[in-house]
Amino acid sequence: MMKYAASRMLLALPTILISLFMIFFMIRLIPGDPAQIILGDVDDAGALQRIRAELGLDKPLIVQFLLWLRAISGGDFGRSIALDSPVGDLLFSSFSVTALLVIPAVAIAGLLSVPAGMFSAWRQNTHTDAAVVTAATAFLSIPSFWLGLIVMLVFGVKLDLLPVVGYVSPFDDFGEGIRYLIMPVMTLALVETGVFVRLVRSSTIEVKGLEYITHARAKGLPELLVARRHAFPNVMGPTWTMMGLALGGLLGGAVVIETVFSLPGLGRLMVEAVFARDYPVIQGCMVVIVMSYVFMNLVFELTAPIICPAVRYS
Amino acid sequence: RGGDTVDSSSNRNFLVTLSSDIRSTNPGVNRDANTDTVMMHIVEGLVAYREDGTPGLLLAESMEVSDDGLAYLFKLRDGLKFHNGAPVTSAEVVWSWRRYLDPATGWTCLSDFDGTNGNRIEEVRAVDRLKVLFRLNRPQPLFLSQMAAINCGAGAILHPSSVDAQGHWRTPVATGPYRLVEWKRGDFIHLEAFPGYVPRMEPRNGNTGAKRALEKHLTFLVIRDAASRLAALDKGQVDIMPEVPAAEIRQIGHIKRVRLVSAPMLGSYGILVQNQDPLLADGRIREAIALAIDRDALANIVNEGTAVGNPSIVADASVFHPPASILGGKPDLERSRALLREAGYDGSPIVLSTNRRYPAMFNQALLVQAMCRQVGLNIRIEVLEWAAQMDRWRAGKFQLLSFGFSARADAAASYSFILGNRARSPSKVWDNPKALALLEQSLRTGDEERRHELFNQLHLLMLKDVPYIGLFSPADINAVREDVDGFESWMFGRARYWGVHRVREGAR
Amino acid sequence: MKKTNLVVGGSIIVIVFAAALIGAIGTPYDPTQIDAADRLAPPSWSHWFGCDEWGRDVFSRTLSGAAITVAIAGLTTLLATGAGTIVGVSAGFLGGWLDKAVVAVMDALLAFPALVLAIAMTTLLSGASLAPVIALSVAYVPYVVRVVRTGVLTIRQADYITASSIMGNSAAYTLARHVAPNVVGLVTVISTAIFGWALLAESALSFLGLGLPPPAASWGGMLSDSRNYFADAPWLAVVPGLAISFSLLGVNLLGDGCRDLLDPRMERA
Amino acid sequence: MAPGSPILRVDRLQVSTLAGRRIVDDVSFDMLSGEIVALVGESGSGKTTIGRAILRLLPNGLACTGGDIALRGESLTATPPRELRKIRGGSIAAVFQDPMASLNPSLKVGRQMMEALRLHEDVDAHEARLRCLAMLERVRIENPQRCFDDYPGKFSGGMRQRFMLASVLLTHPAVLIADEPTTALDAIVRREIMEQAVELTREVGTAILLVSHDLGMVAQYAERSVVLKGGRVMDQGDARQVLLQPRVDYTRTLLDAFPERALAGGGSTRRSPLVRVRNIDVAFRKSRKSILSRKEYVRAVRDVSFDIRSGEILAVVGESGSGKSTVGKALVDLYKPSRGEILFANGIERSGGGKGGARTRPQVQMIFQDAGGSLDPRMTIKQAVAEPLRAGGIAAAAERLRRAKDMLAEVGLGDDMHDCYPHQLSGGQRQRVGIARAIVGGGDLIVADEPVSALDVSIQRQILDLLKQLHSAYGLTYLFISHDLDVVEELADRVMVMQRGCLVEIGSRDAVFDDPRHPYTRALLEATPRIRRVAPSRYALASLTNRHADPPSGHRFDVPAAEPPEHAVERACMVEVADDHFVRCIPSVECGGTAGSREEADSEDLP
Ligand SMILES: Nc1ncnc2c1ncn2[C@@H]1O[C@H](COP(=O)(O)OP(=O)(O)OP(=O)(O)O)[C@@H](O)[C@H]1O
Ligand SMILES: Nc1ncnc2c1ncn2[C@@H]1O[C@H](COP(=O)(O)OP(=O)(O)OP(=O)(O)O)[C@@H](O)[C@H]1O
Ligand SMILES: [Mg+2]
Ligand SMILES: [Mg+2]
Repeated sequence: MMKYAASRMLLALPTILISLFMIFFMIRLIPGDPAQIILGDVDDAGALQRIRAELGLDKPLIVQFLLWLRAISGGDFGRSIALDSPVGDLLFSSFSVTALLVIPAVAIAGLLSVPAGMFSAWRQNTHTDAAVVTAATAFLSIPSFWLGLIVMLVFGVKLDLLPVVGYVSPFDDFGEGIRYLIMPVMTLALVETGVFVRLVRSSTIEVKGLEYITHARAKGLPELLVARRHAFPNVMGPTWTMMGLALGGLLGGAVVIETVFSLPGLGRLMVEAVFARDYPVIQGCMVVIVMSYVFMNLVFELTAPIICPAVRYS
Repeated sequence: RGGDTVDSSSNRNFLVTLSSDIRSTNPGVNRDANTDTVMMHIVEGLVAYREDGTPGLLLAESMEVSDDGLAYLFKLRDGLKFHNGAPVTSAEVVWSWRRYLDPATGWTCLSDFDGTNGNRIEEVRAVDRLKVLFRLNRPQPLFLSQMAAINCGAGAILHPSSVDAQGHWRTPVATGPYRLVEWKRGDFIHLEAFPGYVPRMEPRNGNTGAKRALEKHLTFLVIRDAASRLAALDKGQVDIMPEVPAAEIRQIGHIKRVRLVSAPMLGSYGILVQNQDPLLADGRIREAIALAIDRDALANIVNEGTAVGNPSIVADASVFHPPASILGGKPDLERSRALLREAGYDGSPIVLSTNRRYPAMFNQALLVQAMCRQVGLNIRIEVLEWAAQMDRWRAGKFQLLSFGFSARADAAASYSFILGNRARSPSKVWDNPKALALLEQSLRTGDEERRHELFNQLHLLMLKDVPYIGLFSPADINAVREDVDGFESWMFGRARYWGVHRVREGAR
Repeated sequence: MKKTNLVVGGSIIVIVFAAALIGAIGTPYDPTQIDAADRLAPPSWSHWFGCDEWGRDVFSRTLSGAAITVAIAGLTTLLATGAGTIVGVSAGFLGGWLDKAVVAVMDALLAFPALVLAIAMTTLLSGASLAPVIALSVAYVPYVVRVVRTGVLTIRQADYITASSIMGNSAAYTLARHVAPNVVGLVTVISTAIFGWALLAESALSFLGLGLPPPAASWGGMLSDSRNYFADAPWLAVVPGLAISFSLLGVNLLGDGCRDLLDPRMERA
Repeated sequence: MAPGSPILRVDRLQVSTLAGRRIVDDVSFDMLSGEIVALVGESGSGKTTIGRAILRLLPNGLACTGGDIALRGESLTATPPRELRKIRGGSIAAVFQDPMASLNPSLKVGRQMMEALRLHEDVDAHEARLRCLAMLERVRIENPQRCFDDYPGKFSGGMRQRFMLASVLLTHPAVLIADEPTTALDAIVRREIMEQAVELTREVGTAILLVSHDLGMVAQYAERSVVLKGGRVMDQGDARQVLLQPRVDYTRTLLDAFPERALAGGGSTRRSPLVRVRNIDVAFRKSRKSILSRKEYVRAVRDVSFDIRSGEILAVVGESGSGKSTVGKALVDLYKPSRGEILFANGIERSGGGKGGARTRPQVQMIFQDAGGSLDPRMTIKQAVAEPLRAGGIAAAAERLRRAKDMLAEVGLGDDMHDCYPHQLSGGQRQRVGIARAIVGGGDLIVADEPVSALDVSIQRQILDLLKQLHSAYGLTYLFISHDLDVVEELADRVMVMQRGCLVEIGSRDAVFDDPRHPYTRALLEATPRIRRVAPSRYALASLTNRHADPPSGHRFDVPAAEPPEHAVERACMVEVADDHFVRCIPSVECGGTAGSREEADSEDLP
């Protein structure tokens, strides 16, 4: 088990290195000079040189890359250019925000969609089924930023039920923090539900055609038990890994929602860093994004056999 | 709803919005506009801008200038304290200024004081416990103005404990009416009134005068997203929302119990014209563009009626703004078309580069395009990302560039944005020897009358050469909840929250 | 069930494409024509969907927006699926170090959320008019490659490939004659998916201010501009929002339809 | 309950599709407690459907439209669902065909076994467990404890079917519906399972409804059998009577469709070898658990030597996984032998040990078990058959198509079909296309890997006839791989028997079938009851003639080890026990060793 995990990590290593390499050089190809942005509308070659030197941007690229690799392998992500603070701290705070947004959202989506999906699959080709599928399709057809906008204006402004301003960390003030998270989490959850329900449904349809389900019935099990005990784990197999992927992707890719609800999350941090050409922050974000993606997949892959023992042998 | 917000909020911090997080707490070193706004509450310099943009004394009680204009002797007010309780003496002044003048510090405005642009501080010396002497390499009429410059951190006087042993920045230990309590990245900056603060006698005036922290707790909420900023204001979660983008004025109109406080600002928005470009090398085409634009209409739309057109690079608010008689800049489509015909313009596209980060720059570009279309000028808009546009600007690689200059106290500073030796810095679009000479003179003399004269000449010259098509000078617009008293907006646009406070229901 | 998906989705897509066509050919008003007089004019007979903050006709902008969005999504789909299929098929069929290399690079790309990658790419190509297309294509190629490659790997196991090699056919011939035709099904399905993603992502990019350079109308762009005028002019947000959702719905239904239609064949392969 | 009164009565049962098509039409039969009733009939005759109907578990799309099913006199068609659930798994249990699919991969074996028990009798977990373990013992599962607490995933089909049997019999059901319970299993395992099933049901007194198309098995085990055709009962009564002295034509045709030995003796005539296979090994890399673990190999074929004589049909039989297909694939150059060599008459040599493959490929073609899978779904059958000609060097496409059409005509596919796609054809027709494709190029040797095992009896017959006809017409040479002894017995000139990757016995068909020596061969033959015609419409169950077989002097029979250590030295060698009849033995006294005895084997192979 642990050995397996270790070897999988080893396998992931090149992936991570390649992606970091790509991103490192890509962002440096982007036109725009962080030093000049710091200077603003002042045109002063001397000052520019000084700042670039300070930022270590005057060294040859490959040297910069190797220095950076050595640094991060030692856990040091450097200092932000634009925000003049340790990138590590920035990453930690913003990642925690994103995590608080994404993990509950995916969890909720999962809790909603597994029963819904299995139910509609069990009722295949009935009106219930059609209704569920249509609803799901509709959900994943609504762009999250629009949904977010509407939700915000209805519940936040018009009905004045929930706060719309940015963010209060639940760690500082739990109750308040939750209230701030409700809308973004719900928006994200709805969209993801759309995706999951369809997945769960299709894999349920596959499973329920199999012989062991018929056999479970032949044993005289009531439908509910057949669904819960015999279908559920096998349906969860594919769903679980899918959720892992979704989670891994969203942890880095929730930019839009974060923008709509102005959450200081990882995506926002990175997009703004890109605009500000804040190389260390961009790189840091990329490390976190890639890591969380790889790690999430690994975690879900390793836990899959617990959820669905079948995958252990397949 | 207003009522209960006040009740619920009567005991909370005084909350104001900030459109983006501050860069650092290191005044004049790692900064942007928002950083300046916050820091102006924490730090103070020897001098500071008054309401009219001229420098006045702040920490200094008095100042003597030698007849040759080379020596400035400041006398500090007695009994001033740093936020750590230490008394303010000449020693800290000398320390602070030597720090600024040390290239290692990376002070934004170093080049104005180290001779790069001709002006240099020869030495900073403590004369006695309260007296400090500055000696200059030559008479510098703008010396005080530059000391007070907000983007330079207003020459903040800091206690040495602001930096650590290696000289790295720790935290501002300064003399302002507020002191820094907590800065939560990307979230908020929390200040509290500094009990040991000693206000000046005379009434509040610009960044100087009596600065009283009426609200004990002042919190800058970082809300990057415009929509949520407004929502916050709407729901009374913040008391003041400064720097309202023109686009949001309309919405604020809908919000109850909120009023707009605005004033014309220094700074100028316009189009930079690259006359090195083969097509635009032809003065007639440049002028044709200028003539095609109806500045007042444009200013009106872009600013939702809060600003008027201004063909000069010098803001209306500035004392040096050209008189109406020579201001010019009226649209004349006929003449514009005629010029184009003369120049034999064949409708080949002219690229106008702009960005989305600053809506005003973006919108003015859209309108310029639309207006030029009427005279048959084919303008293509190219939207760059701000960082990319800055590159283009510095390299002078553009045909037309939609641009806005931040507030500068002195007209000379405004002109030096565009006027200069192109060989040395390609960002300069105006390299006319005559103009350069005029600018140089304006920097040499301190005589108001003479300077007015020089700037008017410069303006006329600019209208002729059209290196820059001034469009308008923006207004500083602030949304203030009605239960807030004492807020005033001004030409520098950097909101000031001292002397501001919430009136409790009872008091109404 | 199957048929309805195909029909409904298909007709929606047809409508959208028709709109795009009209938008490309000619709209009632010039979608970029600024008119101070009509600023934020509510829907009326002269302006069906009203006007935006510049007095531009929203109906016309929606149409030309359709043209742009469809064009970008379409080009992206072509580019991504084209490149992805070539890479995926050759990697999956030839195997060996080539396959390893491809997989490594694709995994690396896959580790970034598509949108993040697209953002980085668009800024990289800042200003270029095709920036979104290229950016999105780069972002989606890995997905195509992954699907096609696994498809090819399963096809390779099939007896008819064995048979082909027993006949003494060259690898190239087998690839062209037996493998390629049988991934077509897969490619169609994934390409509908990508069209949908691209459509959404394009709007998202514009929403973040990274879309096509204005004044060109784009749904995402219209949506993000509309936010300041929600109270005054809700239609500015509603119209493009509905447009996006509507087209996405179409794409998704169509995708389901295709999948249902092609599934048996895919299972056999 | 009065003896003789049926425990289950199916009375004029009718099942139809929603469209109204009758799947089961007026089927009636009784089952007495403890007896085995067989439903026989070709595929599609409605056997499974009847079984499902009794459980009231018809697939949606089918409905019971008439008749009645009564358990101990009480009608099941009327009972409400919850009552029905009590009966299912309680009084009526079921075992389905595919053991791989009928156990839930995500639930522990024990859990699944206890499920029914605890549902129908109130026993606590502990007792249930004990009873399960006891039952597992009964079906001869060594180490029941471990199996009980393990997931089904890694058990073989035989094991799983044992689990199924054990778990359904736990509740002492009155009726057990066994739908093709052993079809997916190897002969020997099949035998064991059936024996156990019968034995157990005798004790428990359960009646078995045995659904099967294996008439031999039915004849051996069933008391009574019901012959179905298109959902109608053709004949029913005492199993042996019905099957061995058939009264109705349909049964006769069914029986005649069965393969049987051509009385004209097999290929005893010596012909020159077309291919010589010499001590080949084929090894496969095991998929590694993790990149940290070292590479491991399975030797799928171990030190196998034999000849294929031109014009003969050499059959390969053996249990599943014994390496039959691997040998075949090695011959068509899909797998490279890791050791040994394959020599072709025309001098081409393929040898292991990395010496690379053939430069010019001899005409070896292949016929696959899954004809559908072996045809490109996007090619018309005409194109498919034309394809080998292209590689065969016929440039003109028109010419190729013409030849293809001729060939298709020859295998009995008319012009109207030539432009069909594979999925439009029936299984039999697809196999015809496969055959056409294999021989159109004019191959010398054709490797046929289970060409008929996927087909229904009557179709099987047609294909076999076709193969025979083409064999004589074109003088082809077949390597005929099959685990179906009936088919082999009919077709083969010579037979080679494989076990665990080794060749254990090879000889002429008659020798191997009538005088098998190697224990494994004998077990195999004993395990497969075969129906033989003794006189027109008179049949008998074939059984092994001479009871004992002694190893050749100075040797003992060698049974290959299951998991031989890599590169183990093979001490065993093929010893000629009769004319042209070799068996795998180990010299008990150290004789000349492998080399010597192989020499003698070789010497008389050479012309
Ligand atoms: N769900 C269904 N819908 C419609 N027709 C069906 C369905 N299931 C089976 N049939 C038809 O019922 C007939 C009998 O099927 P059944 O499986 O009972 O035959 P069988 O004797 O079990 O065949 P085999 O020996 O291949 O198992 C077949 O013609 C089949 O086409
Ligand atoms: N491509 C392969 N990779 C790895 N192992 C293989 C491969 N092909 C066959 N084997 C192994 O070689 C052994 C023999 O397989 P083979 O298919 O030749 O047996 P078989 O006699 O054809 O069985 P069946 O009667 O089920 O077809 C089996 O243990 C199988 O697991
Ligand atoms: Mg059946
Ligand atoms: Mg095989």
